[in-house]
Amino acid sequence: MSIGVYYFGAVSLILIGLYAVLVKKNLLKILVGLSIMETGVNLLLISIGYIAGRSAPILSEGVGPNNAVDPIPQALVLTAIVIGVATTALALTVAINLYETYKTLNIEELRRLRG
Amino acid sequence: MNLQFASLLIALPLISAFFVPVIKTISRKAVMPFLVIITAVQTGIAAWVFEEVYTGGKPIIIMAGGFKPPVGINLYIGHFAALFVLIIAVAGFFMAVFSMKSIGVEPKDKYAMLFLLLMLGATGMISTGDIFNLFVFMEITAISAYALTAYNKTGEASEGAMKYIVLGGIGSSFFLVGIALIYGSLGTLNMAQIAQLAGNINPTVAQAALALLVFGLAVEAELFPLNAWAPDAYQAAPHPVTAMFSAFVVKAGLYAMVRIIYLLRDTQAFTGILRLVLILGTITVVIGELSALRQTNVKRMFAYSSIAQVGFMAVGFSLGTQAGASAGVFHMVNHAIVKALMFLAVGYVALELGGTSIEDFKGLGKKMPLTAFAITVGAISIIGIPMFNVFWSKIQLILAALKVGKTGVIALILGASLVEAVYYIRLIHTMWFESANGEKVKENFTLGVIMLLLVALIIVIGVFPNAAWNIAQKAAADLYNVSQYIKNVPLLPGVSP
Amino acid sequence: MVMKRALAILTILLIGYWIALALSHVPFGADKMLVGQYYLNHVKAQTGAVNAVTAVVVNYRGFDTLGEVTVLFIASTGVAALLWRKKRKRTAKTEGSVVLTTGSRLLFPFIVLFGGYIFIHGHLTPGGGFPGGATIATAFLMLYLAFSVYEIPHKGFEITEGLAGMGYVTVGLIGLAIGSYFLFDWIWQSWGWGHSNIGRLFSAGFIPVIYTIIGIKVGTELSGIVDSMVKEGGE
Amino acid sequence: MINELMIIIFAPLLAGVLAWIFDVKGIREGVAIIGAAVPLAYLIQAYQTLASQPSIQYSIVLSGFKFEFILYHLSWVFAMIAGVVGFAAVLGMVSTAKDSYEWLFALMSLTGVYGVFLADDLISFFIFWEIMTFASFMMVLKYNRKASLKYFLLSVLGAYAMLIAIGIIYAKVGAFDFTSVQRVFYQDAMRSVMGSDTLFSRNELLLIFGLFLTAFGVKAGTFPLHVWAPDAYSETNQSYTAMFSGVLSKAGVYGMLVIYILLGTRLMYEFGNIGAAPKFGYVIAFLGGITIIVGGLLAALQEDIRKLFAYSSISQIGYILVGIGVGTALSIEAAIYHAISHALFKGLFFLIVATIIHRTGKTQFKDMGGLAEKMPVTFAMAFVAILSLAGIPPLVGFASKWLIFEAVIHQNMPILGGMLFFGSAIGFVYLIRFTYAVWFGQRPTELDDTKDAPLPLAIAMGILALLNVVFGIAPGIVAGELNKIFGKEIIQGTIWELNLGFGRYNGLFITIWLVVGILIAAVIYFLGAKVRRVPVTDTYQAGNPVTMDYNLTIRRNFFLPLKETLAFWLRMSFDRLYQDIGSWVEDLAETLRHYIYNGNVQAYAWYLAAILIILALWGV
Repeated sequence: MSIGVYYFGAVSLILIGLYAVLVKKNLLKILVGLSIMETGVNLLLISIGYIAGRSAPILSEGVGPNNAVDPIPQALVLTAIVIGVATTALALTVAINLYETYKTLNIEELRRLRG
Repeated sequence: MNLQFASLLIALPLISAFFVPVIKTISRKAVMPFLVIITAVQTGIAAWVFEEVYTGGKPIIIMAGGFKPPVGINLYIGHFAALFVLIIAVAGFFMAVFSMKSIGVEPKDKYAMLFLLLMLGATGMISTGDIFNLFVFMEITAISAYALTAYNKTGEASEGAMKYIVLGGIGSSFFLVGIALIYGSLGTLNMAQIAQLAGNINPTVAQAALALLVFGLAVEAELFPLNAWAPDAYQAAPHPVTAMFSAFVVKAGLYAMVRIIYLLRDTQAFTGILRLVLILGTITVVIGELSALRQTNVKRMFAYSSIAQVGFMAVGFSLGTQAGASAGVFHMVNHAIVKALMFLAVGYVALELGGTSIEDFKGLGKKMPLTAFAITVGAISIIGIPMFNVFWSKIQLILAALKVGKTGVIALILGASLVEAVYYIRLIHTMWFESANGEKVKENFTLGVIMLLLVALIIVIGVFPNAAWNIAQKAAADLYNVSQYIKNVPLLPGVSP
Repeated sequence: MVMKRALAILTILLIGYWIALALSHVPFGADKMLVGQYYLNHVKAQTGAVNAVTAVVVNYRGFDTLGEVTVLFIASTGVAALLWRKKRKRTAKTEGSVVLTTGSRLLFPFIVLFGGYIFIHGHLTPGGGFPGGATIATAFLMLYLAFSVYEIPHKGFEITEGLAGMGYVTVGLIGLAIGSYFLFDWIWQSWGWGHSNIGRLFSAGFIPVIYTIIGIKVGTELSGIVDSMVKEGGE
Repeated sequence: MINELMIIIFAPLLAGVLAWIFDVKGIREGVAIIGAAVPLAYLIQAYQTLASQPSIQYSIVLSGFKFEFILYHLSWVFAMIAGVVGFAAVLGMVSTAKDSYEWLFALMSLTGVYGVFLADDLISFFIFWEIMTFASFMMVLKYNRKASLKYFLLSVLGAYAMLIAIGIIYAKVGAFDFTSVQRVFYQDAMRSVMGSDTLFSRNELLLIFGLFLTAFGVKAGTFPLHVWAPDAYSETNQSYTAMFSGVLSKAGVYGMLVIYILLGTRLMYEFGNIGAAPKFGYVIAFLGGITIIVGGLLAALQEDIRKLFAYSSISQIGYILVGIGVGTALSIEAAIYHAISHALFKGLFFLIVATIIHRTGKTQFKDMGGLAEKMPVTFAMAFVAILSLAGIPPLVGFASKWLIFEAVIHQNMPILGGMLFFGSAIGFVYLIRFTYAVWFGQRPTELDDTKDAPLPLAIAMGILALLNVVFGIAPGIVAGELNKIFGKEIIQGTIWELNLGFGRYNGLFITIWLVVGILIAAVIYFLGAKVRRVPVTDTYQAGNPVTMDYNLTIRRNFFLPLKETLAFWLRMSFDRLYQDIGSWVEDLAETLRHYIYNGNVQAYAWYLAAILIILALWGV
């Protein structure tokens, strides 16, 4: 089994993010973890679109259809990034509201709803 | 009429949502009526689409930008999507009317926008024919759901939303990894083409991809234990939003999950994942029902009940036969009607009496007879009494399970119905036969009409299930029959390996 | 706690191994294109864009982009809705230094101009509506950092945001009316404008139009989010 | 033209809905009586039709299912039970029903019962079964949540058991109608005799049998599924209980007969016979026997008049089950005969109880006494009912019990015979208490101005009492109808006489002797020495001072010694077992819920990770 360094990096980022979500007690750190996961996923997507030896899919100045990389993952990543930004913004907002109400961001204490 | 006009289903809520800021500057009071009008128009369009699809018998393929799939993204409004788009529109319309009365927290214009976009997201999830577009619509649904859950700005609302965000975030990240794997193996994102080429995927990749996709969608579809956010979010969200969650948001997630599983049926992982979904569905039912058993907050009780019903649907789909899928779809429809009614009624009670704890329901039969009647009918229906709609879907589920020899499912339904009977009858008794002080509330006419409409629908389907069952069967065939699905999508001939 | 960490590490290692195992069958750097190759082959003729990514984003996968715009719109709306208080004002204690304030004033128009450049040239160069809009939002963020009392014109921004969104959908609907497909590139395909201009600014059909709309929208949205988050509520 | 079967089935429901809508006192009662009378009239009319043709059939296709109904001799007999007792109960409810709610559901349950008796396919059978259950449940729910819940849970258990059985049958047979199902099982039986492969394996057959037995056992109140009955029967309108116990429990009995009709041949061939009785029937018969004893003993120990009759009702159903279980033509006829007589006398009993409660508001023995003077009409009715239940000729109770005895003894089944005999004895035990504690002895002063039964109740009781007497004196009327079911003269004799070949019973003869005896007694009474009123004192004391904690009078803890003797057995209560299981499940659910949904989002994230690990392990 061999995976490239980009794959390795991407998967590592995902896992590091997951680790933060699973272990950290501070809500903000968990959100950071989520962001790291998203970044990892984006990196993975973009690396999947890479084709060795080819350049960016801007078809001018000597770049033809046969020596450009796959444009789709790049478009996908663009979308995924924006979605990640949106999620993060909203999550931070909710965190602000939570902090204003309970004066804490420790997830062990944010447990009013249960059972 | 040009069938491409069905794309208005997506365009209308979107343009209307963008129009809300303009409306707001003209008149703040006009925002909520505007919402009602738009949802009504949306219902009209959905009804037209439904009619076209069911009389024409052919799905409507909407090609964005005029590019044929797999080059362009296509929407696939087949029998299933047409049915559910209609359900979404109708439920959205009812809840918009309810929102006019029940939403007191500012800023209402933002609420209206998010409301429309939640509808849009679910509509898109159900109708899209592209797997990454599915992800986008899923995120639209999820993010507007996050925002709406936290909309009341209380501590509980924020907490519920936070749980939803964290779990939803993990789910969507892994879902995207799944998409990456699929794309990496096939070079296409179109669902029909993926189904066509599914056999070519390396088994290891197929297993991981399918597992990750199902994992991501199961969070939205509320399968245990990925549903831990659900009770909290249901409880904390504004009442109309809770009703929408239960009526169509969760169903959209479930639909997407089932669609993807069926699309990848040529892969070796197919039977394994079906078994997994069956197990998860079973546990979902068990845990959901048991958790509802001694719940003192009625809204939360209904939330758990809703989760358990979703488990039934998952079980139906995971039987892997067309009969099972039909039963699942039928149960989806029936449950959407019943739960829309019940959450509407509960929300209305909370609005009038100030809370959703069981204490508030004492003597409801005297205080708000119509609402109590509506809840009673809904409860009886969910328990599975004949002549009410859910009975038929439970029967069909039993028959489907029998056909594949899974007698355990029958025991599951039996046990679940027993537990449902316990907690719903407790509630019914509390409502009608326990006295409490309090004035009789003058019930809102419009909401009364809506509740009676839904009650009538429950009973009509209960007495004449045939029409609804036929529709459900067609919808299920659309979902189950993948080769027909591939045939229906006009794939561009040149683009294939 | 140690147990939990150990367990977490074990978990992520296992999951990581599983994903890596699957990825090893999706070789890195190999040509896996199917639809992608079609895009590369036909992008110039079909859309007039040189930047294939842009063409994919706006033309071929228009629904995605529409959804993407929507997601950002939801975020800005959601943030505004959740941080809505009766009275909200800025609570920054100190004004920025003279260097900062003057520099900001000077730089502001150039940053906005650069953002505009990015989204208008989306079909030619890397970039497009989203980066352009983000750049514009940075300009406003800078103003927030520099001045303790600065606020964006909310109403105007909100309406601009809405109108821009409507504009996008309207462009799509015009496509439906003219070319009978939603998001149909009527400027390029029906009217045939700019066919001789490929590689220059006035080409690529409605891509620049949409990217302008998106740029404006993203700029106002992100600025709005910044505004909502910077201000603190008081009763 | 609306079919008469549909009118029979739906007239009560229509009346109930009308009564519910026009919630005006007077009108709703009138509508309800009409609703109960119309089916009865049609049934009586149908008797003529059935004399010339074997059956009246009707089928309707609704929502893809073909619903079939049939009226033939067996269903006619059961429908008549429902008609007569239902009508009487409705009359009784005119006096006791409090609001339109009760009218709606009481009449709805009558519709359900008619539907069950007339159904000719499994789906309509099931649907009407559920309507009946649901309506009766609503009647109980109004009075007592706990009792209704217990009733409903067991009913749901039964309903789903039936549903699953129906499902299994449908999956293989492909049809729901009784004729096809019966044919398939008959062919199966033939195949198994030939030794070739059967459609239903032995285990499946056993499963179907067990499921049906559970379903019908619940409704009939068979041990150990009887636990709902005492509470449900006692915690509702007592006039309605006349129907509930008299008619609805017969649906369970009818269900047992349906087992015979559908599966009988196959079961018989598969599991064999003992003598002339099928082995599988033994299960039913012995459950019936245990039910007799358990119901009877518990009835004796009750302090509440409603509970006493509720347990008594369970005990009597046991007789019917024994008759059915023995499985010979004679015993089944005897069982149906007892179903008729049980409906008549137990309906009467519950109407009497309804009258007592209506007039006094009391339900406990300790609050009663000496009512015979104040309520002579009711007492006369009670007299008939007591004699009938106790099985004293010439009332109908004797005729049917005698037939069951004969049928059982004829098959040489001493154990069952003993159980039956024990049941009769224990019947005397609890009836003594009812007779004496309620009607005789000292009357509490607060009951001094008790009035007699209101007119509707009196009429209702009169009808049932009359039939008790008539069918007792002329048992041949009933026997003649029962013979038609089997199409041959199983019980011979005249209208006045039952002749089994190895025993005979002549109602008229005994009546004449009884009348003569009473006349002689009267002559002696009036000509005899001066009658002296004796104050009632307790005879238990025997000169010892009475302590309050062991104060046994006929109105208070009368059978305490019996209770102490049985203490060991009473501890083993199925009711309590079920309750323990229930609360255990609820506690488990509580713990589980708090443990799983613990509110910590990190824990939830771990759940996700766990699922990922499972997916990974499955993949790797």
